[in-house]
Amino acid sequence: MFKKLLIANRGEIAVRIARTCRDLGISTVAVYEVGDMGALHVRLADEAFMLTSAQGYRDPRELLAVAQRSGADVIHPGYGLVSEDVGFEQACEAAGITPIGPGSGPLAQVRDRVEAITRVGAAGLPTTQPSSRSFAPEDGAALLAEADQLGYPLVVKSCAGGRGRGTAIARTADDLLAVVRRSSAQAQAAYRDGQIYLEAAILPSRYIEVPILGDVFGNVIHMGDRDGSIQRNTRKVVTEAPAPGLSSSDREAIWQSALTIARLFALRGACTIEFVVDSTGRHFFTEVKPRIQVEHLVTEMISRIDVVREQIRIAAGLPLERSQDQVYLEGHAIFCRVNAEDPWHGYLPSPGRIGSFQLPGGPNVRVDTYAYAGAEVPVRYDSLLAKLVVWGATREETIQRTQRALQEIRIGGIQTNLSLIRLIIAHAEFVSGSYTTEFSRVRLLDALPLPPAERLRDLAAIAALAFLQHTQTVHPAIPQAYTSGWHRESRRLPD
Amino acid sequence: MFKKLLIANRGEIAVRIARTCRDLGISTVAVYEVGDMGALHVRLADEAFMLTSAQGYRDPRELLAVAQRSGADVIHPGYGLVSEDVGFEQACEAAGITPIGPGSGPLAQVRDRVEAITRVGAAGLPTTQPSSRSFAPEDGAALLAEADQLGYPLVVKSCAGGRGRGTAIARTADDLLAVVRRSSAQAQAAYRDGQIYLEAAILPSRYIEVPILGDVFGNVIHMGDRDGSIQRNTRKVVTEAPAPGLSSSDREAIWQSALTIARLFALRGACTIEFVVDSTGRHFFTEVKPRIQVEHLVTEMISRIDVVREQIRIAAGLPLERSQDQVYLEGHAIFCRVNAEDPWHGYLPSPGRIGSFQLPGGPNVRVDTYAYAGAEVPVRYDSLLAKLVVWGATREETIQRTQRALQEIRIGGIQTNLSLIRLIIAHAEFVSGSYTTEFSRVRLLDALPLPPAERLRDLAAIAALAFLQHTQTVHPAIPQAYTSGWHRESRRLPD
Amino acid sequence: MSRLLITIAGHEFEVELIASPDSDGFIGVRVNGELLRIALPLERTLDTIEWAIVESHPYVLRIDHDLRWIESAYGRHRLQIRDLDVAVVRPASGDGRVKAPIPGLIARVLVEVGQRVAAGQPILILEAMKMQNELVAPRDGQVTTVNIRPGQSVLLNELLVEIG
Amino acid sequence: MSRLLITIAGHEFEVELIASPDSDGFIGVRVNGELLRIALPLERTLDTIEWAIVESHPYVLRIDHDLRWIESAYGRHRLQIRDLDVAVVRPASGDGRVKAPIPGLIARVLVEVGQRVAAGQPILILEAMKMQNELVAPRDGQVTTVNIRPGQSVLLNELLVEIG
Repeated sequence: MFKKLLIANRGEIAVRIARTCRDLGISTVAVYEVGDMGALHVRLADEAFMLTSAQGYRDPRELLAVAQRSGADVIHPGYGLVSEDVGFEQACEAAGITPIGPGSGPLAQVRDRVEAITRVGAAGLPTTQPSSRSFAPEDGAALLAEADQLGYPLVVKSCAGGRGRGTAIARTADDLLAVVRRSSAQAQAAYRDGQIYLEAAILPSRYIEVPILGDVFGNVIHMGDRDGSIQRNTRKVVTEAPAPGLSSSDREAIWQSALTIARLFALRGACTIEFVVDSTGRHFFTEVKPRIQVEHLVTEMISRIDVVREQIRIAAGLPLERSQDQVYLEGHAIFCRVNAEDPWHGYLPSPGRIGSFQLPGGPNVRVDTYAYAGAEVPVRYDSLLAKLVVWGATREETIQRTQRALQEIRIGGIQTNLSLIRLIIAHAEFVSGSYTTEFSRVRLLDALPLPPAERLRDLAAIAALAFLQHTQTVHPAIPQAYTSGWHRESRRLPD
Repeated sequence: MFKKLLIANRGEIAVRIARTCRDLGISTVAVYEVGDMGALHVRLADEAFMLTSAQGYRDPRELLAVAQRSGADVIHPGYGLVSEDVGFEQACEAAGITPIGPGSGPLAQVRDRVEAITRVGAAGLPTTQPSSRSFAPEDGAALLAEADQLGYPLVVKSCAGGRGRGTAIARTADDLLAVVRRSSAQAQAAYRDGQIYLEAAILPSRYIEVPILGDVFGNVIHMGDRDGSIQRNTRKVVTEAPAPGLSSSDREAIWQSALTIARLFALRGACTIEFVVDSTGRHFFTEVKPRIQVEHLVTEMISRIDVVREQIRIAAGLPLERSQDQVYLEGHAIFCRVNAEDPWHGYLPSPGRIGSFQLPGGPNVRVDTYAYAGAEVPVRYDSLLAKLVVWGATREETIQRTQRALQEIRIGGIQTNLSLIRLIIAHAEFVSGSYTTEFSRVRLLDALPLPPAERLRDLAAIAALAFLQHTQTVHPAIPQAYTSGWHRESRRLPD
Repeated sequence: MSRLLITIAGHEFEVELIASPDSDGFIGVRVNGELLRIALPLERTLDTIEWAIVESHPYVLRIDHDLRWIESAYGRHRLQIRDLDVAVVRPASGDGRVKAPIPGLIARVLVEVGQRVAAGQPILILEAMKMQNELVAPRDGQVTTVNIRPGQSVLLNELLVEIG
Repeated sequence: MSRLLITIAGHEFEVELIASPDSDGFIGVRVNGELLRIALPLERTLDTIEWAIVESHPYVLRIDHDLRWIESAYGRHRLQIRDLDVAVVRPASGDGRVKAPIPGLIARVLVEVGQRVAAGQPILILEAMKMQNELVAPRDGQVTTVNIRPGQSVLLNELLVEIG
């Protein structure tokens, strides 16, 4: 087993990796850009080095240099940043430091998404239909020609991809170039790569993911499936496992396809094979995510497998601990991605200092976060603030508990998408499990249900009192008990 | 099923009950003394009523009146307060409101601890040896005479008991009356009842608890066992399940005794049958806790049973959902009771405003608490602040993860026993699983291990800098990135 | 005593403060003629008010620091507050000045000085937190000033564009 | 520049501040002659300092508001700080006055005026948070004042007993 692991990431996933390393007794090295100096992922590591080059977390050379300087024998890149950087993975391998990932060979193969679809199709498996190549946003004429061949609607996808940014639908030729320009710009902002490709859209459809684990001995297992159809602002905000509404034969078929694809690319570690499923239940391969994903939490809850632990064990050359029949999938889990953003104002990111921070508790509720009351949400990085996941014996129980947990979370000082998530989980299409990727078109914020008249009256009264208190007209006297904790002391005389 | 449940408690357990009610779709009524006005248990309820009588949470009449006024059809008393008040349970029953508990008949029988032991002994089961009756602290001569008959060492126990307060060991006749006086005073403070009784002590021994569920049809199941031997300041601070170091035959025997005793008293709902186990593995019944306990969390983790949910279902007259073979006990769990107290200063309670509040996360870690950053720990109530529980596939994995979780928790503004708990979990006797109730004599705070020389040097340097900063001699400049989140902006020009 | 007209989610309520706090910390108000007792924590700023109790109903709250909305278990509702005693309506927010809502980098500028714009029309793209964010015109009008150029980084509340 | 003598867990370190913060926020200090770079958050009070980084070692901290101890992953260690420049030892805490460390109810008073007591001897029982808490004599001496009687409730820091 490894002695020292360098965490080449920040925020929630860096914290998550540090936790599993401590559970395994592996010491950790954190890296930080100057703005992350006191961040939780730094505090939870055994050593920490500041990154000083201009590229910071994205600089493969400095990350490798820190690994060598600190004597780390393994690097976990998390997701995003350098996690899909083939050159980085190669450089690690060359330096004799194990990179946690699918291997630089498989990584290169699945990173080229058009090529990956072609190869899966050649192996006789159903795939979505991609454009013949990738494009820059300037390739207007060529794009339009290719789009005509594929037919509308089309999905415009970022080549650098991952984390949902840069994916958008063009429903007609009139939309296409504008959608491409916006996707490309989003991808440029997120990944520093503006190349895009096209895919014939299947509408309505569900976006189904099959997480797998593969070891160096060629053993591959899947950990069930997830539904990632619910997106807002091009990002998956709610994911559940198992995917609702798949027949058991369709489910079995998608699992088998995923295992075949994993073997085809000789994937190692934790990867996700992603499919589009049409309204008849047929599945079409679309891409491989060659790393841990934000949504893996939902898989951890139904399988009780610690995916980070498995990644580390596999990278250490150990065989999988479980055969496929030893993967026990139990109950249902719902995952919510809590972002520091304002859905009421065009999803504008909301950095700043967190004021109140109250998390849900009780049985079968888990929150992973780098945040706490008083923490700064920095402006430089992704808006992912916390990952909430809830488990239940049945889907119905899980929905009820998720609603409860969402009522309990309170994050102040910044804006979050919690109120949006509450609307999603309470929405009839979500509750029935009948949603598709077209759910992103439901305008949740426009038609809010009104509370009962008495409650609206109460809220009006509260607002009035808050206003008066704020404008100094009135000060609610705080009962003495509030401040001294020692009210009506005469009660306490010995009986 | 019930429509509306009154929570006749406060703090963590009231929050815990509210959570399960929301999961089940049962609406809740909270009660609060004026000092708890904004407390979390009030906020999480659907309705809330202030208690105005002098006895507050301990006033059966006002609690029942609120239940009737709000239309509640069931009352959950939690633990402590009115949870073992036979009169309250009878009054609820008379008023047609279901009290969650073992039933007023069984409650009366197990509340008289000396009588309960006698009855269990008469049924042919092994018991500890109690004094023939209970005593007031003034009964000096009678006490000494009875003690001589039982033989030293002796355990002095509160008749009102529960929650560990008022239990203490008298090792010689010289100690006895002082120990009795102190126990009685503690019991008086905690339960308003200073009566005590004696029990022949078995030393060294382990304190083993078997949590059971019983329904109105006479079905009884157990949920494994727990070890509650580790106490500080007369309270169980660390509990684990399953109990380490029980042979499988001894474990099976203790489970069977627990089931027999539960049937003997016709116990309903969630109760715990408690035993003293000697160094040869023989068990002796000592008492029944006729309610949910703080430590039930550890049982929930290894069984995935929501005990509060089962309590409610049983009270509603539903049969148990599981037979004994359907209770799957998996892995290991360790529970830590985090108190607002200062173990370095005689366990002095530490009320006040919580400053920083950072909880552990990641897989298999759960914290139940009423607290959050900015919350008040009131001076009027028990010092229980948070319940931490950690699960792992093996005991070793669980210990490692518990240590990790304990490093992650940070609670500022008040004193807590976290540093004491860290010392317990890291102690060789705990790690080996060989501890007994005599562990309470280990003076953990006296002989602290020193950190490596370099780390001590670093801490000295930090202390120096903190002192200088505090005395205004020096202000560490906060790099611009800290405040603006927008450092070295030239980096961000398009590549 | 103070009288306010509260418009919440399009519904109007006249709220009158009628009593100072009693010994339990409850304040009496009259809402559309109906008497209610309310408890509220004393907080320095509106957005730190976490809860309230109205009669026997507890509320978990988030209140906008500018009182434009209130959020509870029932969702988020728009607010408008008018002080009936001073007979002044609080000014509608938003003139023609577009300021940076977060620090960031100007990715693109979509308008020029002199150009006519409609309310809601995108006028520039601000890159921050790895996202491209469209800022839109707060009202119809003519662009009078453009203070920034692409590639420039801007601070919070920096004036970017003015619409006359 | 400042020089301090730090005694931590019985070990002495001479710490000298040698440089103001660099652009990354690290401060240079010399500890027993050895140069170290330290980063510390700027906090108003000592007990809100949550972390520090010394060279490449991060620390999660709790520091007593009176700097009597520092707690980290390595446990809790006693501190003593002496400013070598002003040559004044910080006074050892604790005179003969016994104040209420928390608000509570006096359950019993175990001493009388004029009585001789030894350091560590229980002098009264304070009931708070459902617990009986023994308060002990801070030093040897004679009881000069007893300000309280059983059954009386006391506020935080109220003077209870004086030992002369």
